[in-house]
Amino acid sequence: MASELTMMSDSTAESESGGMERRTVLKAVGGSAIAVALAGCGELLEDEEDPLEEAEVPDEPIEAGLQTFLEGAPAVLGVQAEYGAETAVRRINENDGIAGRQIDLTVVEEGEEALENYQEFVEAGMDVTFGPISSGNHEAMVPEVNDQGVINVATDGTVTTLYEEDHPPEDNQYSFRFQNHDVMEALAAAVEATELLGADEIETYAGINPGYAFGFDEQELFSAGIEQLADAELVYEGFPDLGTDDMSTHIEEVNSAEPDVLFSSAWGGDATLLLEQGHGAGMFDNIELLVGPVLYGSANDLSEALVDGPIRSGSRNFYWDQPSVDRWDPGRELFEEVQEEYDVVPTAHFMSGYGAVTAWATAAEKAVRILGGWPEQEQLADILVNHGFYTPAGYHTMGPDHQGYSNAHFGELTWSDDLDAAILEDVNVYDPKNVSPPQGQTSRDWIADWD
Amino acid sequence: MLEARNLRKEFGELRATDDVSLAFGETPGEMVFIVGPNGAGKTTLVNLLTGLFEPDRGSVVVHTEENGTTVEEDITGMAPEDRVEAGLVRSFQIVHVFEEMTVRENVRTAALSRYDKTLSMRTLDDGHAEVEGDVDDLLARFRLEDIADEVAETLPHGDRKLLDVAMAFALDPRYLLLDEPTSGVATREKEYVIETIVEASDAEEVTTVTIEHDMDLVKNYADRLVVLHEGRVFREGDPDLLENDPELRQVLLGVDE
Amino acid sequence: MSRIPFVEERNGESIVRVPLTRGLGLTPVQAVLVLVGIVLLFGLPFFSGLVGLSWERLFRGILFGIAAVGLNLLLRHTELVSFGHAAFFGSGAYGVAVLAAHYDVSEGLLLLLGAVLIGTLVAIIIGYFVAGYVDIYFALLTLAFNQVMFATVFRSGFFNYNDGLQVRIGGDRPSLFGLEWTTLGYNLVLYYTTIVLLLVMLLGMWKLINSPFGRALDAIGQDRTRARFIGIPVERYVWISFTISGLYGAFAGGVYALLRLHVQPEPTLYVFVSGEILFMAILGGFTTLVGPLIGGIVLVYLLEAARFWVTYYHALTGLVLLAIVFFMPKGIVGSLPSIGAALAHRRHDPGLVREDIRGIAAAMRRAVDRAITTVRIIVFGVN
Amino acid sequence: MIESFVTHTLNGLYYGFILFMIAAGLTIIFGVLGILNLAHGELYALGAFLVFSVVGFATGLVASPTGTVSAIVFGIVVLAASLAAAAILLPVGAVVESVFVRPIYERDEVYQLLLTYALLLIFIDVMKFGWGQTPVDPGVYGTLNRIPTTELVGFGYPSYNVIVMLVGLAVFGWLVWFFDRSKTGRIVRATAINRDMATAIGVSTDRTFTLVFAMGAFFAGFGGAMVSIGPGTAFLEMGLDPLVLSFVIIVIGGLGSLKGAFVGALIVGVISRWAIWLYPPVELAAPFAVMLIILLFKPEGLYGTWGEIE
Repeated sequence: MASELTMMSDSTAESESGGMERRTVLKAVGGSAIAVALAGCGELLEDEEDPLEEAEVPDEPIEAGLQTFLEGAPAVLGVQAEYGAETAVRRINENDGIAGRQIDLTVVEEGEEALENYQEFVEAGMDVTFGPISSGNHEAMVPEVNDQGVINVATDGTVTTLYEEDHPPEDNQYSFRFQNHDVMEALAAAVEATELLGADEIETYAGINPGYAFGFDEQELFSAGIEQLADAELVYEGFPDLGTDDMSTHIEEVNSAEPDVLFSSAWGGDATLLLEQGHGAGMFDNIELLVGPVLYGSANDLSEALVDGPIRSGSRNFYWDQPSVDRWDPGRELFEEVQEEYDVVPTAHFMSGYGAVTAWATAAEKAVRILGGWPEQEQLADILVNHGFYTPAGYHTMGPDHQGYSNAHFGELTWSDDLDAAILEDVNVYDPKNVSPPQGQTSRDWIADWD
Repeated sequence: MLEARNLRKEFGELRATDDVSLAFGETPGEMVFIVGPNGAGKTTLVNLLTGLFEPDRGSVVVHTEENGTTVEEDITGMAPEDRVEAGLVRSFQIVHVFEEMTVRENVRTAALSRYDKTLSMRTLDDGHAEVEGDVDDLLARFRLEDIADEVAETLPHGDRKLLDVAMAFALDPRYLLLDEPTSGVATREKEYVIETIVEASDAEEVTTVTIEHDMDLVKNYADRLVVLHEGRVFREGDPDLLENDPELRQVLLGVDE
Repeated sequence: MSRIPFVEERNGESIVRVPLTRGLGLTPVQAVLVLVGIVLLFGLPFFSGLVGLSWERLFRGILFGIAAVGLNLLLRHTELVSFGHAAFFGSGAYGVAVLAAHYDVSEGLLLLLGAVLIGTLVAIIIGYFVAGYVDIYFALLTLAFNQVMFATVFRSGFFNYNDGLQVRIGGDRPSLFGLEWTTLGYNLVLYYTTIVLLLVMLLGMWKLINSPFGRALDAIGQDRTRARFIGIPVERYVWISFTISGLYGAFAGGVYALLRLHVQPEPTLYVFVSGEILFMAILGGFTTLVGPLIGGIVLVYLLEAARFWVTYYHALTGLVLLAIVFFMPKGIVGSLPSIGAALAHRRHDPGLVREDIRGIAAAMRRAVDRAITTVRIIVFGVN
Repeated sequence: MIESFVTHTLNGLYYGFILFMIAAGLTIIFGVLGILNLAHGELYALGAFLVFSVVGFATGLVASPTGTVSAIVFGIVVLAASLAAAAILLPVGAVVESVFVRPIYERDEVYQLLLTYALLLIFIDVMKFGWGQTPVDPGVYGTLNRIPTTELVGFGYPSYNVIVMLVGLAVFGWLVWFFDRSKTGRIVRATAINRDMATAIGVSTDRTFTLVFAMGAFFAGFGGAMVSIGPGTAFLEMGLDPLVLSFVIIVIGGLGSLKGAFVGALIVGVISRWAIWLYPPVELAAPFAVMLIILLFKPEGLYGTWGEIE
C-alpha cells in the first residue's frame, strides 16, 4: 500500500528552497492567513492588506468551549487534546484571530457529563464547542448538538458506526468529527500485519482490547480486515476492563494460543499495562507481531524496555515526525513549540485537539471571506462540509458525512536515545480512501464486499 | 391450651432445653410462673414457644375449641408473627420497645397489628377508631396516660418495662409469655407491675406464663409453678411446693437473691 | 379569630390542613415554606436563569432527588442503608431507552409507564433476595446486585455497551401527550408533568409514612425482633417498602432518560451513582420528607457545575459536604429549624455572633491541636 | 492446559494478595471502629502516588542493576521505598481520624458515610495538586522481574507477582501476630469487643482508634505502593474500583475478620481469574456474582468476627 505523500513532499521541497510565493502558499493551504498559520507556514507571509479586514464581523472575541478528559487514566489522551487545541488557539490569536476576532477557549473536564457540559457551553453563549474524547459521550451529544444548533467539532469519539449508521448526514447538520474513525486505524493495522509478515504467514490472530464500545468496535473491524486480507483465524479475544490493573489472564491465554498476530487497541494506562505484563510473562516470545492502533498514544509513558519487541503502533492522523522534522519545517516548529510549552512528545490526540480547532477556524475564515460578514451557525456548518485544510500533519478534509479524513500512520514502535522517548520508525502512511469506505457505504459492508 | 412436647434445644455443647413437656392454659386465664436458677433454660423455653428459635426436637402445639370440639394445631416452625396471629404473645427480658416512638405510638403500633391494619397505607396511623379505643384503654390500664406522648427512649426503666408488657397486651393475647417483667424494676414497684399484669390478664382471661426471680411475688400471685433446672422440668405444681423442699431450696438459692 | 380556610386549631396550635390527606397538617411556617416551594418549582424555568442557574440542571437534580426520596423510605423508616438504588434509577432509564430504541415506542408517557413497570419489577426481584438482611449486609447485597446489572449492561450489545442507547425513534424525540414539541416545549412539558407527578408522589409518600404501614416500617427499623413479635411480617413489609422505594427511583430514571434522550451505564447504573443517591438523602436531611429532594438538587448541581467554576472542583464539593456534616448536623432541611431559631436569637442579641466566631475558632484550634498531637505521637513516638 | 491452569491460578492468587492488602486496612478499621471508610480507596491511591516519588528518589541512589545480586539489591530498595511511602500514610490516617472522624462517632452512622465520601473527593484533588492530572508510573516492574524466582524451579512466571505474594503473606502473618500476640494488638481487640470495658481498665479509646485508623491507612497505602511498582500506573480515579472490591471481600470473608478478608480476597482473586479464563465476558461482574452467591447461601460470610462488632 503506497504512501500518499505527494502533496506534502511538494510543499516541503518549496519551503526548503525558501522560494515560496505568498500566493502559492495561500493557494496551497486554502487561501487565508489563519489557514497558513495553522498549517505551520506563518513565517512565509509578510504583512499585507487582507481583504478580511473589511468584512463586517463583531468585535467581541469568539467564545469556544473544549471538553476533554483532564484527569485520571484517560487524561493521557485528553490532556494532549487540550494542548493541541490550546496551541491552535494560541497560533490563531497571535495571528490577529479569525477576521480580527480572538478566540477565548474554555476547557472543562469531560467526565461522564459531556452532554450536560455541551448544554452548559451553549447556555454560556459559546460560538463553537470542541470535544469530547469518549465515543459514548459523543454518541449522546450528536442529537443534542443538532437540536441546539451550535457547531461541535469532536476531537475523538471515533466509533465507526456513529456517522456511518447512527447519524447519517441527512439527520446531522452541526456535529462533526475531526479525528479518523476506528475503521481507518483497524484496517491500517491489518494491512501492516499482512505487509510485514505476508498474508500466507498469518494463520492465526488474537485480540486483547479494552472491554467497552471502542474496544469491541476495533476488534470487530480488525477481524473483518485480517480475515479478508490474510484469511487468518481468530484464536483468542479478550476484553479486559478499561483501566484495569491486571491483564495477566488474557496474556496467559495469548501465550498458550500462540497467535501469529496480536491486535490490541489498548490505550493510556492499559497500553503500558499490556506491554509491561506482556514482557513480564514472555508474551513476545509467543507472538510474531503486536499491532496496536493507539499504543503510541502513551508515548510519554513508555520506557525503553517496554518498546522492545515486534511491535507496530498506529498514530491515527498525526505522527510528529512524519514527514521527518529534518525536512518539514511546520512539523519541526510544532514539535519544538510543544516541547517548550508542555515538555511532552505530541501524540495523535494532540492533533485531535489542534485539528478540530483548525477545521472550524479555517472554515470560519473562509466563510467570512465568502460572505463578507460573520457566518451564522448554519452557514458555517455548510462550509465545513467538504472543507479542506492543512495542519502540520498534512491535508485534511471534512467529508460529506461530517467525518474528518486524514492520512493514517503506522510504524515500528522503538526507542530513540536522542529524544529519550519512544518513537515510530519506518512509518507507513495510509491514504484515507484506502482504509475507509466510499461515502454512503458502511465499513462493514465495504469490507465484506472485498474480493 | 398451649403445649410443649419433648422440646429440646442445644447450643453447641450446651443442652439449654432438654425434653421439656408442659401444658399452659388447661384452666383458661391461669397465671403460671417459671422459676429456676440462671442458665436453667427459662428464656430458651419461652423463645422456643414463641418461635424465636426452632427446637432441635419436639414440638409446640396449640389446642383450640371450635364448635365444641378441640382442634390441635402443631405450630412448630411457624414464624413468630404468625404465632401472634394464633394468640401467642411475649415480652422481653431486655426491653424491646420502639425507642423513637412515643408511648402511645408504641402501643398503637401493636394494636394496629392486632386489627390487621399494618398494611393500610390510605389512612393515618391514628385513623382507626377501634384501635384508638384499645390504645386509650391500655394506656389507662397500665397507667401510662400521663407519659403517653413521651418518647420511649427517654423513659425510666420501670415505665419501659410496663410499656413492653402493655404492647404485648395490645395484641389481644390468649397466651402471654412474659420474660422477667420485673427485672431491673425497683423492689417497691415490682408488686405494682405484677399487679397490673394480673389485673389485665384477669380482665381478658389471658393465660399468662411469667419468668420471675422474686419468690415473694411468685408465692403471692402464682396459680401454678414450674421449676426448671439444667434444661429440664424439675418441679411442677402449686406454689406451696416451694415450702419444705430442701432439694428445691438448694437449686433456687444456690444462685441468686 | 375569623376562620381561615384550611386552618384549624389542634392542641392550641394552628394547623394548616392539607387537601387530599385526610388529617395531615402543617404548622403555619411549614405551610408558607411549602407554598413558596411549590411556587419556586413552577416558576423555575422562568427565573432560574435570572439568578444564573440552569433549570435543566436543577431538573436533573430534582430527578435524582426523587430517587433519594424513594431511598429515604428505607433509610429513615426501615433503617436500611441501600447502596444499590442506581439499579432502579438505571432500570427506569434503560426501560425508556430499550422501549424506544428496540421497540419503537414513541409516546413519552408510555415509555415512562414502561420504565416504572420495569424498574419496579427489578425492585421486586432484588427485594425478594435482600429483604431478610440488615445493616452492612443489606447495603452490600444491594451494591452487588447493582454492580452485576451495571456489568451486564456495560458488556452487552443489546444495550450498546457503554455507548448507550438513544431515546429517539428514527431520530426524533418521543411525543408527549401524543404531540410533537420543539426542544424547549418538550423540556417544559416534561418538566411540568414531572413536577405535578412529583407533588403527587411527595403527598403519597407523606401519607404513606404517616399511615399504619409507615408506623410498621418504623417499628421494623427501630426494633426488628419486637416488630416480628407484635405480629408484623417483617420480610414481607421490607420487600414492599423496597419495591415502593424502587418505584420512585424507576420513575426518576425514566424521566431522566426522556430528558437526556440518551442513556449510558455510567451516569445511571454505576455503583457510585447509588452512593450519590444515598448521600443526597443524608445531606439534604434524611429525617425529613423533602430533605432528599433538596439534597439531590444540591449534589447534582455541585457534581455537574463545579467543574466550570474551579480547577479543584472535587475538593470544592467535598468541602461543602464537610461543612454540612459539621455545621448542619441533621442535613440541610433537617437543620433548618435550629438554624432559624439560632438566627432569630442572634437578631435579638448580635453579641452571640461574636461568641459563635469564637466558638468556631476554638473548635478549629482544637482540631489543629489534635492533628499536631497525633502526628507527634505517630512520628516521634512521644506524647 | 495444566500449565495454563497453574498460571491462571497463580494469577488469581497474585490478584487476591493485592486485594487482600487493600481490604486488610478496611476490615481492621471497620472491625474496630465500626466505620465504613469510603475514603479508603483514596488512601490506597495516595500510597501509589507517594511510592512514585519515593521510589524515584530511592532508586536514584543505587545503580541500575546489572546482575542477579544487584537486581536483588534493587528489589530490596524498592520494597523499602514502598514501606517508606506507606509510612507517610500513618500520620495522614491519624490526622484524618483525630480531626474529622473522631467528632462524629456519636452521630448516626450515615454521617460517617457522608464524611468519608467528602474526604474521598478532597483526597482526589490533593493528589491532582500533588502529582498532576495524568497517570504516573515508577517504572520499576521490568527491573523487579530480573530478580530470579520461578526460573530457579524451571518455570517462567513474573518475579514481581511472586514478590507480591510473598509480601502479602508477610502482611497477613504480621497482622495475625499483631492481633493475637502483641500487647497493643490485644488492647485493640479488647477495645473492639467492649469499648467501655477497655476504658475502665485505663485504655484510651481515642488513642486506640487513631492507631487503628493509621494502621488501616498504612496498609491501604502499602497496597497502593505494591500496585504502583507493578505493571500498573498510579492515576486519580484508581481508588474507586478497589474500594468497591474491598467491600466485597470483607463481606465475603466475614465482617471484621482478618482471616476472612485473607481467604475472601484469595477466593475473589482466583475465581475471577478462572472466570475470565473460562468465560471472558463475565470479567466485570465476576467478583460481585461471587459475593452474591456466598452471601445468599452463607449470609454471615465465611468466617465469624474476632471482635464483636455491632
